[in-house]
Amino acid sequence: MNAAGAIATGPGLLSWILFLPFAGSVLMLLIPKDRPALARTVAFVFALGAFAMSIPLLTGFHTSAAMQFVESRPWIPDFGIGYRLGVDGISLFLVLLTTFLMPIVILSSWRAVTDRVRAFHGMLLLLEVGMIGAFIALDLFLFYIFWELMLIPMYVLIGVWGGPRRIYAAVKFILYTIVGSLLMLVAILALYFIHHAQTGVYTFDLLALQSTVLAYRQQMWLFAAFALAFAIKVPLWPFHTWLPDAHVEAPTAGSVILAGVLLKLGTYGFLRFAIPFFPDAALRFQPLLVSLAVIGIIYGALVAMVQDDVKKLVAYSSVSHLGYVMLGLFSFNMEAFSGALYQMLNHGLSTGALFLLVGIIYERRHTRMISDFGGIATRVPLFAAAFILVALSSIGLPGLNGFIGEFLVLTGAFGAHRAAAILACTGVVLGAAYMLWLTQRFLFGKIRHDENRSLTDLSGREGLLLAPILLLIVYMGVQPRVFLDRMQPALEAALARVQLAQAQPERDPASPPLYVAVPGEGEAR
Amino acid sequence: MAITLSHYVGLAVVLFFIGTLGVLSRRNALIVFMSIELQLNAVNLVFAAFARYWMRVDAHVIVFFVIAIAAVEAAVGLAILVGIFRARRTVDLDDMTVMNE
Amino acid sequence: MTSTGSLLWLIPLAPLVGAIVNGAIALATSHRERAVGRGIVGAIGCLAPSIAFVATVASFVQLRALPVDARSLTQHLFSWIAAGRLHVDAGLLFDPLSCAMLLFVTGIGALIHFYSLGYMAHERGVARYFAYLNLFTFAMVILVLGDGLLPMFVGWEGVGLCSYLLIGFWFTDEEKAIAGNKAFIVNRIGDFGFLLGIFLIFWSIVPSGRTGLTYREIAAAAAHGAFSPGLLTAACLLLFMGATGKSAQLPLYVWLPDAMAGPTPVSALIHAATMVTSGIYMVCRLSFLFVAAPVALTVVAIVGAATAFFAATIGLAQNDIKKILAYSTVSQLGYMFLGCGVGAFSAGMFHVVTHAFFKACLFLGAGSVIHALSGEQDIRRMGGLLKRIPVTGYTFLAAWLAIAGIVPFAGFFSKDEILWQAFSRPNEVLPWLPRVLWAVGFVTAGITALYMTRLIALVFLGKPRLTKEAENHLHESPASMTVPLIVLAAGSLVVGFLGVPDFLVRGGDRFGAWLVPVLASAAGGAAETAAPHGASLEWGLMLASLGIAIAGILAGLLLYVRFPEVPGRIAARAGGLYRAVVNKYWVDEAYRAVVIRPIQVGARAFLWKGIDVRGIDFIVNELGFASRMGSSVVRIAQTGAVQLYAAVLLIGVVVLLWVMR
Amino acid sequence: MSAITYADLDALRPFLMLAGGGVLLVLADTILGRRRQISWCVPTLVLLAAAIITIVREPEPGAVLSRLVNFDPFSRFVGLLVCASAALSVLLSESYLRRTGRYRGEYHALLLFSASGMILFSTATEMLTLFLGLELMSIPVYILSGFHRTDVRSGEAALKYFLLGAFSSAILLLGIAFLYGATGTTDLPSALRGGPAAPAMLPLARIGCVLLLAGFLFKIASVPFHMWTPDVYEGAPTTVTAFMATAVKAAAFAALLRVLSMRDSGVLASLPLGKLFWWLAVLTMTVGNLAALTQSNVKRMLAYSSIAHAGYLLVGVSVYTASGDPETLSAILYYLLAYTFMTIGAFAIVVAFGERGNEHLEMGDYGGLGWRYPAAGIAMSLFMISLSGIPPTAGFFGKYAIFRNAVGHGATGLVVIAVLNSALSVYYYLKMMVTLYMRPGTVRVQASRGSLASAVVVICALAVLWAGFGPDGGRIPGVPALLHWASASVLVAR
Repeated sequence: MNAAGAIATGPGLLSWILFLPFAGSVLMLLIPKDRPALARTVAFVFALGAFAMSIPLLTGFHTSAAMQFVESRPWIPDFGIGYRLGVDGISLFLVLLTTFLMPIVILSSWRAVTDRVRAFHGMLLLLEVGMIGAFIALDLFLFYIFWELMLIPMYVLIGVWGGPRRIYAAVKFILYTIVGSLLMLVAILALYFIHHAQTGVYTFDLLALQSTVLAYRQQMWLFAAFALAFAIKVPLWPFHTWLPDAHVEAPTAGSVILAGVLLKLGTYGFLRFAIPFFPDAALRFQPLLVSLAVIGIIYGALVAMVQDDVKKLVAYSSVSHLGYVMLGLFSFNMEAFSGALYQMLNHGLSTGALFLLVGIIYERRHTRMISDFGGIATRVPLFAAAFILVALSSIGLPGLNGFIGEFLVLTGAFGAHRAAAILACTGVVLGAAYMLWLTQRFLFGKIRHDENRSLTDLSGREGLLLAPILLLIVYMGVQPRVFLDRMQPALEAALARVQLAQAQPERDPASPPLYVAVPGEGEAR
Repeated sequence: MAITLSHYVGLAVVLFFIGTLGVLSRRNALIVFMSIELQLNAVNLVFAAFARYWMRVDAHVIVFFVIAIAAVEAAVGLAILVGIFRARRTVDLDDMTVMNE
Repeated sequence: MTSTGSLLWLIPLAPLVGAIVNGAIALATSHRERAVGRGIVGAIGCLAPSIAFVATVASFVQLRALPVDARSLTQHLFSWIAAGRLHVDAGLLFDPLSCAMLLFVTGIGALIHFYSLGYMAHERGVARYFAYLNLFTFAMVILVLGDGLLPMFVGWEGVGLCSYLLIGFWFTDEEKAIAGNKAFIVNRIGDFGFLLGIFLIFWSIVPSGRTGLTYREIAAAAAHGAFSPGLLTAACLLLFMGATGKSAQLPLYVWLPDAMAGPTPVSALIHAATMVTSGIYMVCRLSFLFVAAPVALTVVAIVGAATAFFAATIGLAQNDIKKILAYSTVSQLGYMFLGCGVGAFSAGMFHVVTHAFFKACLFLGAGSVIHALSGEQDIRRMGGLLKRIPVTGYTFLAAWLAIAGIVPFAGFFSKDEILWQAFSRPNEVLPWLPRVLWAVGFVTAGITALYMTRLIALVFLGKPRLTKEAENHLHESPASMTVPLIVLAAGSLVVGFLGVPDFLVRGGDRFGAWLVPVLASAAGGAAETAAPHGASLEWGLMLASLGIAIAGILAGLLLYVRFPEVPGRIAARAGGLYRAVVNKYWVDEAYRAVVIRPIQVGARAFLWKGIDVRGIDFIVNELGFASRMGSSVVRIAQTGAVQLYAAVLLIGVVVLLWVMR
Repeated sequence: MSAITYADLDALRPFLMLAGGGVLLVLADTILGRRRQISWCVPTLVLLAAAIITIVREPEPGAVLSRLVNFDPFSRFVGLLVCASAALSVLLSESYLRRTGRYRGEYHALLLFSASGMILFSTATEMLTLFLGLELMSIPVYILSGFHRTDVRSGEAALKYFLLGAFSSAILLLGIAFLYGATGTTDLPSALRGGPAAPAMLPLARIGCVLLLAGFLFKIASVPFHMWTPDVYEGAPTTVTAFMATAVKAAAFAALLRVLSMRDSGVLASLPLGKLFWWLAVLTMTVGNLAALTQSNVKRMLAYSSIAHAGYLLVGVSVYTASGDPETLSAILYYLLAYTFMTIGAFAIVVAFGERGNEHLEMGDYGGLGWRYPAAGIAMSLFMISLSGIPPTAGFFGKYAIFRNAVGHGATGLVVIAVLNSALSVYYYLKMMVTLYMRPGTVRVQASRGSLASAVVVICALAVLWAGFGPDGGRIPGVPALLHWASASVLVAR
C-alpha cells in the first residue's frame, strides 16, 4: 500500500511537500533585489510544486482511519521527540486546502505587492511550511514547533505590508496567540510526563500519547490549556477581537491565508488533540464551549451586519462561521463531526475567495468602505457574478458547498443539544441578511461615485485565480461524498473515544493532581 | 573578665556595619571606597579571631590574601576614580547618575 | 413497487442546460452595450422548458399506463450526501401529485418563456433573464420532483434564489434590489422553520438506522409510529412555517407585494403560478404527516382563512395593477391552505392548478397592459382599454370571471370545493371552527369578486384616463405575448371541468381521483363519513357562493362604472379603516420598527461598540497598559544612584537573612 | 598537606594557559609599547588552545590541587562557554576598539585574566579559592567596563560596578568568614556537609551561607541584587557588556550550582532553598521583563532581558535545589549555551551598527535597517526570536529543556508563571523587529565594515539556529548530541 511504502527510507511525500515551500523561501534570499518578477515566479512555481506533490496524497489515500504516508525518524531521542509525519482523513483535505490556496494567493498579490517582493513571498512560503507542518505532524513537540513557526511570518506579513494600524494589529495578533500557545506547551509537557509516569517511556508520539490514561482532574487542566490555545486561534467568542484588526490591516494575501487556513488550525487542534485526548473533559466542557460557539454564531452575524468596512464584515462573518464548526465539534456525533470538518474547508474556500475579491476591488479603488461602492455590478459584471456566487456559498445555499457543512452541523447539533441548535439556526437567517445586504450595498443600485465608473472588470489573471475556487465551491456542493467518505473513518475513530467516555461512569474527582510527584517536590512549589 | 571570641566577632561585626553605613551614606566615592576597605578588614578580624579559636593557620593565610586583594581593589578603584576625575572633575557619587531608568 | 421513469432525468436537465448556456452567454457578452444573439438566447430559453414539458407529458402517459396503486416512477441519479446516519440520494419521484404539479409548472412555464420573448424584447441582458428563468424552472422541477425532504429543500432554496435574482433583475434600481433581499431573507425566516422540521423528522427516524429522508422512509417511519403526537405536531408546524414563508401567508406574506418589482412575466410565473404554491405542494406531499397532527392542520386552516380575508381587504384599496394582483395571489393562496387545512388536500391542489391558469393569465394580461401603456402601472391612469387592446382585454375578462368564481370558469369549481370541504369537514380540535372558516371564505369570495371587478372597471371599462405619451404609444402586444394569453384564458375556462363535484356528475372529480393514491392517506374517507349532509346542502352552498360572487361583481360595476364618485365618499366615511387598508395595515412599518431597527441599533451600539470595543478590547488594551505601568514602577528605583542600589542590595541581604532564619 | 602533582597541573592547564596568556600579553604590550599593537589573533589563539585542551584532555573527575578546585565535566562545559564567549568578544572588539580609538594590548590581557578567573571561580571547592576566583574574574571586568576612559558613561559604569562589586564581595567574604568560623574549615564540602562543629554554631553557619549566596546572586544579577546591571551594561563598552552578560553569568551560575550541589546534607539542607529560589526566580524574571518592556535603549533593554533570563535560569536552580536531579543541571547548561550565543549575537549587531562618536543605542535608530541590511536584519530578528523563546531556535530549546524539567518535578505553577513572562517578553523583543522592518529609518545608520564582527554575527546566528533544531547525523552534532554532551557534563560533587 502507498502508506506502507512511504514509511521505508528516504524523505517521503510529506517531507517533500514540506521541503518545497521551505526551499522556495530560502531561494528568495538568493534572488537579486531588482528582479521582483523572478521572485514572484519562483515563489509561484514552488507553491504550485507543493500543490502538485500533494495531489498524490488524495489519489493514494485509501479510506481508513489509519495514518498514511507516515514518516518517522528519531530527532531528539532522549526527549522522545521524533520527526513523525502522516495524514489521515482529518488532515488530508486541510493539507490540500493549504497547498491549493497558496499558489492562488501568490498569484493574487502579483500586482498588489510591489515593494519587498522577495521578503513577502519568502514569508508566505515559510508560513505555508508552518501550516502544512502543523497539519501533518504526528509528534506533539513537532506540532508545537510548526504551530509557533506560523506566528512570525504572519506577524511580519501584517506588520510590513499591512494597512495604517498594521503594527497594533500585528502585535495584538501575536500576543493573543502566544499566550495561548505557551500555556499549551506546559500542558503538552504535563501530558508527556504523565505518559512517562505510566509507561516509563518519554515520547511525544501522538498515537502513543493518546493511550495515556488520565485522571479526571488532569484532563480538566490539560483540556483547559489546550482549549485556550485553540480557542484563541479559532477564534471562539470572546477571544475573537484580534481577528477583525488582523484582517482589516493584513494585505490581501495575509487575509486569505488567515481566514483560509490559519483559523482552521484552531478547530483542527480541537479535533485532533483536545477532544480525543481528553474526552471526559471535553464532555464536561461541552456546555460551555457550545454556548460560546452559539454566541459566536449569532454575535458574529449581528456585528457583521452593521460593519461599514467590507473586510471587517467578512472577519466577523468568520467568527460566525467558525462558530458553526465549534458547535459541530462539540455535538459529538458523526453528522456534526463531518459537518464541522466540511465547514472548515467551506470556510477556507468561500471566505478566502471573499477576501480575494475584496482585494481585487481594493487594488482598483484603494478603499474598503462599503459606502464607497454601490452599483458597480454594471461596470464589473464578472466580478459581480463571482462575488454573488461566493456570497451564496457562504450563506449556505443548497447546491453549493456551504450548505453541506452547515446542514450537517446543525443536524448533528440538533440531536446533541436542541436549544443550541435552534439558536444557531437563526444564524442561517442572519447570515443571509448581512451577506445579501452587503451584496446589495456593494454591487447594486446606481453608481454614486464617479471613480467607480472607470472600474475595470476581472483581468485574465484574476479570473484564473478565482476560477478554481468557484468551481470547487460548486463541486463540493454537488459531490460532497468525494470528501465526506474519506473523512468518515478518521472522524469515527476520534468520535469513538468520546463515546467511550460517554459510556463510562464519570471517574472519581479525588484523583491524583496534575503533576507526577517527585522527592522534594513540596519545596519546589 | 576575659576577651572572648564573641567580643572579637562582635567588634568585627560593628566595624563591618560602620563600613556599610559609610558605603551607604558618604557622598565622596573615595570615602565610600575606604569604607569598603574597612569592611574587608572587619572580615579579616573575624578570620583572625576564628583562626585563634580553632588554633589553625589557614585563616591567617586567608587574611594575607584578603589584604592583598584589598590592595588590588584599591589600585583598580583608584585608577577608575582618577579616570573619572579626569573626565568630570568630581568624584561625588550624586553626580554619577548619567545613566538611569 | 415502483418502475423507473425513463425520461425523468430530462425534465430537470433541459432547463439546467438552458440556464448554463444562457448564463455563459450572459457573462461572455456582459460588456457589450447592445445585447447580442437575442435569437439564440430566446430559442434556448424557450426550448429548455418546452423539452421539460414534453418529457413531463411523456412521463405522464407512462404513469397513467400503470395500475392505480403502482403509480409512481422513480429515478436514482447519484448518491449525494453520506455522513453518519444521513445518506441522501439525489433521486426523482414522479407520482400523480408531482405529475399534476409538474404538468402546469413546465407547461405554463413554457408559455411564460414564450411570452417573455415579446415582453423583454427591448431589454438589455435578455440572456441573463432567460438564464435566471431557466434556472428557476430547474429549481422548481427539483422541488417538485425531488424524492425526499432534502432534494425538495434544494429546489425550495433554489427557487428562492431565482426569485431573488429576478426581483432584482433591474438591480440598478435600489428599490428593486432591496425588494429582492426582502424576499430572500423573509423566505429564510420560513426556511428556519423548515430546517428545524427536517431535523425533528431526522432524529425521530434515525433510531431505526440510517436514512435519506425520502418520503417513502418518512411514511414508513410514521406508519411504525416513530413520531410521538406532540413531536409530530411540532414538526408539522415547523414545516408549515417554511410554507408560510414561501407561499406568503401571515405573518410572512410581506415580501410578495414587493416582489412585483420584478419583470411582469416573472410575477406571473414565480409569484403567482408556481413558486408560491410550493408551500401547498409541500403540505400535500407530507399530507400523511399532517393528517396525524390535527392541531397543526387546524393552524394551517386558520392561517389560510385569515390570510385569504386579510389580503383580500388590502386588495380592495390598491392602485398599482400588479400590487392588486399580488394581494389577490396572497388571498388565493390562503384559500389553498384553507383547503389543505381542513384535510381536503386534493381541493387545495385543485385550486393550485386552476389558480395557476387564471392568475398567470391575469398577470400576463397586466403585463400586456403595462407593455401597451409603456410602463404605466397605476390603474387610475387607465380605463377604457377593452376596445383599444381587445385580445388582452377579453382574455383578462375570462380570467376575471374565473377568479371571481363564476360558473363554469375554473375558479368556480376549485373555490367552491374548498368552501364546501371547509364547511362539511368536522374539526376535532375546535368543533365550531368549520362554520367560521366557511363564513370567512364565503365573505372573502365576495370581496375577491369586488376588488377584481374594480380592477376590470378601472382598467378596461369607463372612459380612458391615460397620460399623453401612453396614449400615443398605445398598441396591442405582439403575438408572442397574446398567444400565451389566449391559451391561458382558455385554460381558465376549461380546467375547472377536471374537478366537477361528484354530486353533479358521477366521477366528475377526475382530478381528485387522480390524486387519491398519493393523498389517500389524507383522511379522504373521512370526508364522506364526516359529511352527514345531503347533496341538497351542497347545492345550497354552491348557489350561495355563486350568489356572493355575482353580488360582488354587481357591486363593483355599480360602484366603479355606474357611480364612480361613490367610492370616494365611502372612503371618506370609512376614514381610519380606509387609511389602514390603503396603508396595508402598516405591517411593513411595524416590522421595521419592531424587528429590523432594534436589531441594527443593538448590534452596532451594544454588541460592536459596547462589548467588542469598550468591553473585550478595552480589557486587552488595559492589560498592555497595566504592564507598561508596572514597567515604569519597576524602573522608578533605577535612578542611577549607586548608594540606592547598595541600599537595596543590603535590604535584600537582610530580607534573605530574615527569610532563612 | 599533600604535594602538588603533575596531574594537578595537567588538570589546571586551561586555567594556566589563560592566566599565562594574559601575563604574556601584558609583557608583550609593554615591550612593544604603543607603536606596534598585538593582533587580535594572539588572544584568540590562546583561547582556542585553552578550549582545545579543555576538550581533548579528559580530566579524571575529582579534586586536584589538594582539593582546592574540582575539574569535572560540568566545569569543562562552563569553561568552554567562557572561552567561546571571550573569543567572540575578542573578535567583536577588533573593529570596535579601533573605532573608539581604545585599541590597547591590556584589553585582551584583562579579558584573558577574567576568563581564567571564571574557570577558577566555577571549579573552586574551597572558600579562599572561590574568593580568589571571584576577584580574579571581577576586577578585570571592572577595569574593562571603564575601558572607554574618555566616555563619561563608561567611567561611571566602571565605578558603579566596582563599588557594588567590592561591596558584595565584602559581604560574600564575611559569609565565608562566618562559615569558616562555624565549621573550622575552608574546604567547602566538609564545611557545608559536615556542618558546624558545635550546634551552637549552626546559626552562624547559616548566616554565613546566606551571605555567601548573596554574593553569588549579585553576580548573576538576581532581583534584588540586580540594580547595577542596566547601568553597567549600558555604560560599559559594548564588547565588554557582551562578555559580562554571558561569561560572568555562566561562571557565577556554575559556582552557585557547585555550592548548591552540596545541599543534600548539613547546613544548606537546613535552609528552605527550594522556596527561596522559587521566589527569586519569579521576582527576577518578572522584574526583568517588566523593566525591559518600555526600554528604548537597546543595550539597556538587553541588560534587563539578561535579568529576565537569569530568572528563567533560576527556575532551573529552584528545581535543582528541590530535586537534585542532575538532568536539571544539563538543562541549565543548555540554556546557558543558547543564552551565550543569542546574547553575544545581539550585542554584535549593536556593535556593527555603531559608528565613531555615535553608538546608535536608541532603538529608533534601527528604523528600517532590516531592509537596508537584510543579513543583519535577519540575524537580529533571529536573536530576538530566540531570546523570546520562539522555536525553532536555541532560545526556545533551552527554555523548553528547563521547563520540561520543572514540570517533570511538579513545579508546574512556576512554569506557568515563567511562560506568561515569556509571553510578556515577546512584546519587547518583537518591538525590535517592528523597528527593524515596520518603521521608517530616522537617522541614516551605517553598518561598520568589520568583517570580524559580521563573522561573530554569522557564528552566533548559525549556533542559535543549529542548537534550535539541528538533527543528528551528518558530521555536525545536532541538538541531540549537544543534549548528550550537556547531560554528560555531570557535576561531580564532593
